[in-house]
Amino acid sequence: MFTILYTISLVLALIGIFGMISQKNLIKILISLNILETGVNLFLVTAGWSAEAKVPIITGKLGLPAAVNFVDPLPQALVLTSIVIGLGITAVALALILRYYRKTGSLTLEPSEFQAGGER
Amino acid sequence: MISIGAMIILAVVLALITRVFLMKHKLLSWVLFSAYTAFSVFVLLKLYGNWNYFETMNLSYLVGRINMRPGFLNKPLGWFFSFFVMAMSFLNSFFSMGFSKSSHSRNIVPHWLMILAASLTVFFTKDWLLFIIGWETLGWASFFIIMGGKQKKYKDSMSYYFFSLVSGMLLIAAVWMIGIKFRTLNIHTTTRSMIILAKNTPWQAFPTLLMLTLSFLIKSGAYPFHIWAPRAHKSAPADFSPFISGIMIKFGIFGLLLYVIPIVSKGYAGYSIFGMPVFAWVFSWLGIITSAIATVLAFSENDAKRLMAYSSVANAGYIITAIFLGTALGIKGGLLHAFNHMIFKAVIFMTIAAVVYRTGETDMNKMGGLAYKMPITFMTFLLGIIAAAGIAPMNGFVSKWMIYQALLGQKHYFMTVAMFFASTGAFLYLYRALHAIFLGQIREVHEREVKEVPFLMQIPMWIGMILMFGLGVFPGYLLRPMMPLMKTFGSSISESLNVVQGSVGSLNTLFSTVIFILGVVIAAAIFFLSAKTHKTPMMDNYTSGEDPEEWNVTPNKYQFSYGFYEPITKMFSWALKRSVDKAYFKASYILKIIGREINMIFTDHNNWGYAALLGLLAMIIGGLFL
Amino acid sequence: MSNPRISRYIFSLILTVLLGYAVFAALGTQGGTLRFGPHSPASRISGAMIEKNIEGARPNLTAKNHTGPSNVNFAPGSKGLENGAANIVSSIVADYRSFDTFGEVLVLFAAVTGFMLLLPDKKGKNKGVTSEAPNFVLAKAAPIVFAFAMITGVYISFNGHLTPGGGFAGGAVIATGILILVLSGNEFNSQLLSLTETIAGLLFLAVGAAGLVLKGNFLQNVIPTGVLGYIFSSGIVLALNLIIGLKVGAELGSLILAGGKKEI
Amino acid sequence: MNTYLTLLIILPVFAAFLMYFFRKADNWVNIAIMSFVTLFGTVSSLVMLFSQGMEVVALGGWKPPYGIVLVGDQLSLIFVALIYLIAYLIAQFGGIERTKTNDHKSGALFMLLTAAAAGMILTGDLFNFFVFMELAAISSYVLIAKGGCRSSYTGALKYIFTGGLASMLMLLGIGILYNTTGTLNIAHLMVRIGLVGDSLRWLALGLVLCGILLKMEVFPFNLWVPESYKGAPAGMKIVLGSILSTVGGYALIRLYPILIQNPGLIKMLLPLALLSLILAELAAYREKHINRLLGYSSAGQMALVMLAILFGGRIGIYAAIFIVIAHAMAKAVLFFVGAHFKESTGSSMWESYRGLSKISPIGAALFTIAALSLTGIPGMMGFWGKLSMIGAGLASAKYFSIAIILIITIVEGVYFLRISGTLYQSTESDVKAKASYLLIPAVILVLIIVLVGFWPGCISKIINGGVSAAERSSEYAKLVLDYLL
Repeated sequence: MFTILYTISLVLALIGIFGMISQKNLIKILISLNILETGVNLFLVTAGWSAEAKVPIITGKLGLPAAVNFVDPLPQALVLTSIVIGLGITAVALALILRYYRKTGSLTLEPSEFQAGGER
Repeated sequence: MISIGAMIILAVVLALITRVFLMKHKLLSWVLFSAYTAFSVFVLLKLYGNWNYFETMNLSYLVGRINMRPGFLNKPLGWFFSFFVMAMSFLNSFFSMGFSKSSHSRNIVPHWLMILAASLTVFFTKDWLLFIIGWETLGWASFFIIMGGKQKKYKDSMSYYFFSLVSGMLLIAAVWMIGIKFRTLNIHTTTRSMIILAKNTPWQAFPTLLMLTLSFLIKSGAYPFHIWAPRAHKSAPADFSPFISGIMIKFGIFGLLLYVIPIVSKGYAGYSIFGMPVFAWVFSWLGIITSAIATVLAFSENDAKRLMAYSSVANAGYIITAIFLGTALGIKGGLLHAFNHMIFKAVIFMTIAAVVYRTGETDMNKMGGLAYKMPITFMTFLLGIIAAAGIAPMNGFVSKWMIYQALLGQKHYFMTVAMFFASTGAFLYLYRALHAIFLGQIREVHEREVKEVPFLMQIPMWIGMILMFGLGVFPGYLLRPMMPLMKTFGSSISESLNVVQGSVGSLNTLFSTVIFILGVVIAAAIFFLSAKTHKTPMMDNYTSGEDPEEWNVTPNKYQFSYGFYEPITKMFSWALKRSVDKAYFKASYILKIIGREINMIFTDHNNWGYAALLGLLAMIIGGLFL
Repeated sequence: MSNPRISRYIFSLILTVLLGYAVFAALGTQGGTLRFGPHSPASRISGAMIEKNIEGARPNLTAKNHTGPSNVNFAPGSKGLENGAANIVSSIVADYRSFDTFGEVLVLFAAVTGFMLLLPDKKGKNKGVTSEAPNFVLAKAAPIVFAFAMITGVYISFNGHLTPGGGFAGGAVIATGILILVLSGNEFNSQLLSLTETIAGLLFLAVGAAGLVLKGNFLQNVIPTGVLGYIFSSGIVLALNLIIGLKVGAELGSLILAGGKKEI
Repeated sequence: MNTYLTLLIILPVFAAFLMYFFRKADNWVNIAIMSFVTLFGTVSSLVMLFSQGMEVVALGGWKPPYGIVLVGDQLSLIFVALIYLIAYLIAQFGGIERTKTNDHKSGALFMLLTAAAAGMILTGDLFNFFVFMELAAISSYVLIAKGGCRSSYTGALKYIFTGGLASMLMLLGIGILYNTTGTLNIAHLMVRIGLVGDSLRWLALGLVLCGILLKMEVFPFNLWVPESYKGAPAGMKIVLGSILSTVGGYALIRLYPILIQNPGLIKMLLPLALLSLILAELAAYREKHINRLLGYSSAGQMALVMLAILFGGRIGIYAAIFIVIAHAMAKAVLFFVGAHFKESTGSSMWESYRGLSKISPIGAALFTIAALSLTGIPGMMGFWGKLSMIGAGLASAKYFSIAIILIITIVEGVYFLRISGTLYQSTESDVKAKASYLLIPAVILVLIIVLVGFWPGCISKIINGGVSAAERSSEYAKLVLDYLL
């Protein structure tokens, strides 16, 4: 089960990486970045997961839980942070892409005509 | 007691003052410069004989684990070099005072003072760290003087700076090899350790010695690195060229004598050839090759300053050969020649500067006949080239004679022959320079405008003439004070005023001078008794009946010495064709192409992902599987 | 291969596969499972966090496994815990690693500020993104939904330390309400949102500074932790969750408003 | 002291929030706030640096392995003081564009950037480092794009995608490290890193290094460098060159005790750093645009830092710290003076700066001194860094690398002095010096550079303290983890 979960998350991340380097369209690159991010987040959450363990909330039904009885809550907290960071990056990137599109009328990064040090 | 550190700091402070406050007052800054150099000469004269005087600066440098207090030590070798630096700068300052015209760069004095501070540091330092500091300061300070704010001179000054950087980097690497091996950076103690190391395990000493030698040879303009010399001399302000040629080229010689020669001559136990370590033998030959190639290059040179620069390179070659022989006589000859060359080459460049001052030209094909207009300059130049060619009564003769003696004493016949060739060549091209500039027909423009330089500028020329002749007749006046210096190289002969000891025989300079003067008297008698000369118009001679108009030659363009050594140039064209210059240009061109290709990596905006992923893969896969 | 696009794909594929191979090879397998399979939190620092016994726990720094002493009764109803939040993730987010959350809030703040800075600075109205005017029912119903969304969001923030949820989830729900409002053509005061955002940020700092002033460490708990399982139980966690909810709601709302501006 | 260490991060954040209330006020209010905060940071970090050894702050009152700690030892305080000094100069002397609208927002972002840089340096927690890295990254994306020309957007987009890729890989690495060691605290990690198997450690550290090398502008991760440097507004160029790369260098020095346990990784990083050095400096050799040239030069210098760290040993770390400091100062000077030249001539191509020494003699002199310092010429600060570095390389018998470094130094010297030479050529022009206030910060920095150049003893003691803090990992770990007991 763990192998499957890890594999899935890593494959998701690899798909994201493949998209990021194979695509030229800026929006597609951004989407690929988000896929990569999801994969990495999944990987982190998987790191604390255990089939037998419970949700890390102390409720009345649990009685006296030992630490082993919970899934690891720390990666979940990390993923919460990382999701917000991903949101921030996506927002800024979208605004940037919009700006770039307004300026050049293009959605791919191409060098302008006077390039290679010749441009002012 | 005036300390060496205080003198260095004084020079730096004066440099700052002249750079910041006295930019508009050129004469005042030259007077300050002159006063400083005079003061330094005075201090140095007081220091003479006070060997092993040392001082430590109240600063501590911590480089890695090596904690050091920089300090200065008065040794004969450093004393002599710094004395000559200061004395020549002092002489030069009079010249520059007269020379400073309105177009003259204002940057010279502060940077020159920096150079003086750096050279004092280099000559007196106790440890390698200060040596490096001084060494690299020389580079950029001279860069700014040579460029002098002129756009067209910038490439030449850059080539000088490039070689200076190469030399500095080699020096740093070598010094660290020494520092790591011996856990100290003291020059004098590491010399002793290095001698022992070279005796026992020569291969361990080899890389360090090689790097140091190359570093110093670059500064001396030895063969594969000689290309900066003509360019720097050509571009430098005319009154700075004497300093470059006289002094700056000698810094490398100083470095060799300070560290390399004692080790190589005293105990280098590598393979030996003809009774010499291969290391020294190779570099002796390099000296010969340098002088031969510089001589050949000088034949086809039309620019007076470039020609003299090649001459300086050739002389550096003699000195390198002589000191790498490692015998006491060789080192003595090399040192004497170094000092003599300082004098006569500085004087020659001053005369060229005087010509530049009046005519604004350095192209020899556009000059001629200036002897009538500038007699003092002509006299000085004549004596200078006699000295440079190594002819009897002048000082160059004695030192060259000693070098030949040293070569023959070691039975290096091939080297002697090769050196004779270079020396003869020197006579040829120097004579041509004399003729092209001062003899022959004077150009109309010059006829009208040119006159002798002002007296202020003549002072150093007169002194130079006296020195050249005086030291030629009585070399003992220089050799006697040099006795403590020679003692450090293992020679304890007491010198007399006019008799020089060689390996094969001895030379009485007074006697040879008398013979020479007799010869001159006889020649003059023949000259005055024979048929009178008569003046011919310019187009009447040399053309052998051909119509000069056919070749597009007009009186203004025509010059006797044009294409003078065409046959010799043709003879050596195979050597000139494979010139090192071209290799350097090619390398710089290739560097530019590579730079552009690399720029393309950065300007293609779609490969960042590939690059990042490849980098990651390189790290991970390399780490995993290697 | 002549088509640059296809060769780009193939090259990318090769690189990705290589990377995947390297990653999987490095992870390695042990009898069918990846080498670092299920770990109990006990061997990690989170074990001590679950036991809420940080001050007493002393990790054996070199041993591979360590277990903190579990001598504290942390069933619901226990008092005097160092951190009284029932939701351990919440207590980590808002207490043990609250400085991370601080940074995270700042990241969001920076992103929103940057977003507003980068968007073309035209004076558009917050009139929704559709060109058609919204119909009557949508326009009038949206504020009601907005009110419910607000209530839900605040509730989620409020109960972050007891049930799944917390400031970020609550803030997102609040922002959804704002999105609905904007989509239905209603106006919303963006200045108010900016003000809320700033004030929430300052409040966060104030809570942290209170810890700094009163207890000597930034973001240290200054509020009594109460009884596990009760609403006012977890000290700083509740306060921070509320502030984060407010801030995230305002920030995402500003993002929506700014992005939804009709651009001329 | 505890309070001051926290305030180094908190105060800029407070200023960032505060700026909202002054959005309608005159610009000088914002500038006053920013300069006050950054000046306070400079002074207090310097005071802390000179007064005591090590300070650990447990945020939230949680003990080190569990909560997040701020570690103020000699090493981190040097770097905090450095970045605060440069941030102060940027804030005070108009590095941030003053004319544009939305100024309070870019001011706030700049403050966040400063806080993030200080946080990255001070934090003792790997994930917290990541969070602050992202904060710095997002602020810098926006501030780069604020330059408003095509290359600003191109540069920012390349940066954002490379940065996004690298940071996600770094997060993956942090996940793996947490998974195997069960901790995120760097000090604790140093103790427990041995628990990770060899190949997994390589993978995890390689992934973590991605993010750090991106900040350090090392080759495969630095393709965004030229465009970003070219397009960014004046102040942001200095932030990129002097603050962000400095922080990257710091992170590598801090992680050195962990890295040194992987000979394979070091073996792979050395060629990478060499390649980065060669490519960056050769690209700069050809470059005509001054800002892109300085960007390439930054990449080259940071590659030098990386090499010095990889050479290892006490002297290697010493050299790395020295080069980072010298580079940050000299690069800030170059960018300030470059902005002054740009304002005066209206052009960014260095060939059009011919004869500027007549118009702005101080500017030309400052440029030359900073350039010589970067090359490593004696009398300037950079010399001691380069000298120590060559010593470190020869001591660890990396002769090939040393040869490359020496050759590349020559290239560097040539292209820098080429620009200086251009400045000192005489020419006729009717250009007038504008925006001369930009020279004030440059003068301050150059005075430090020259002072240290002639008397390195004045800071070598502090740097040696930093070296000890960086090198003795066990002591660091012990101090951090036992601090509150």
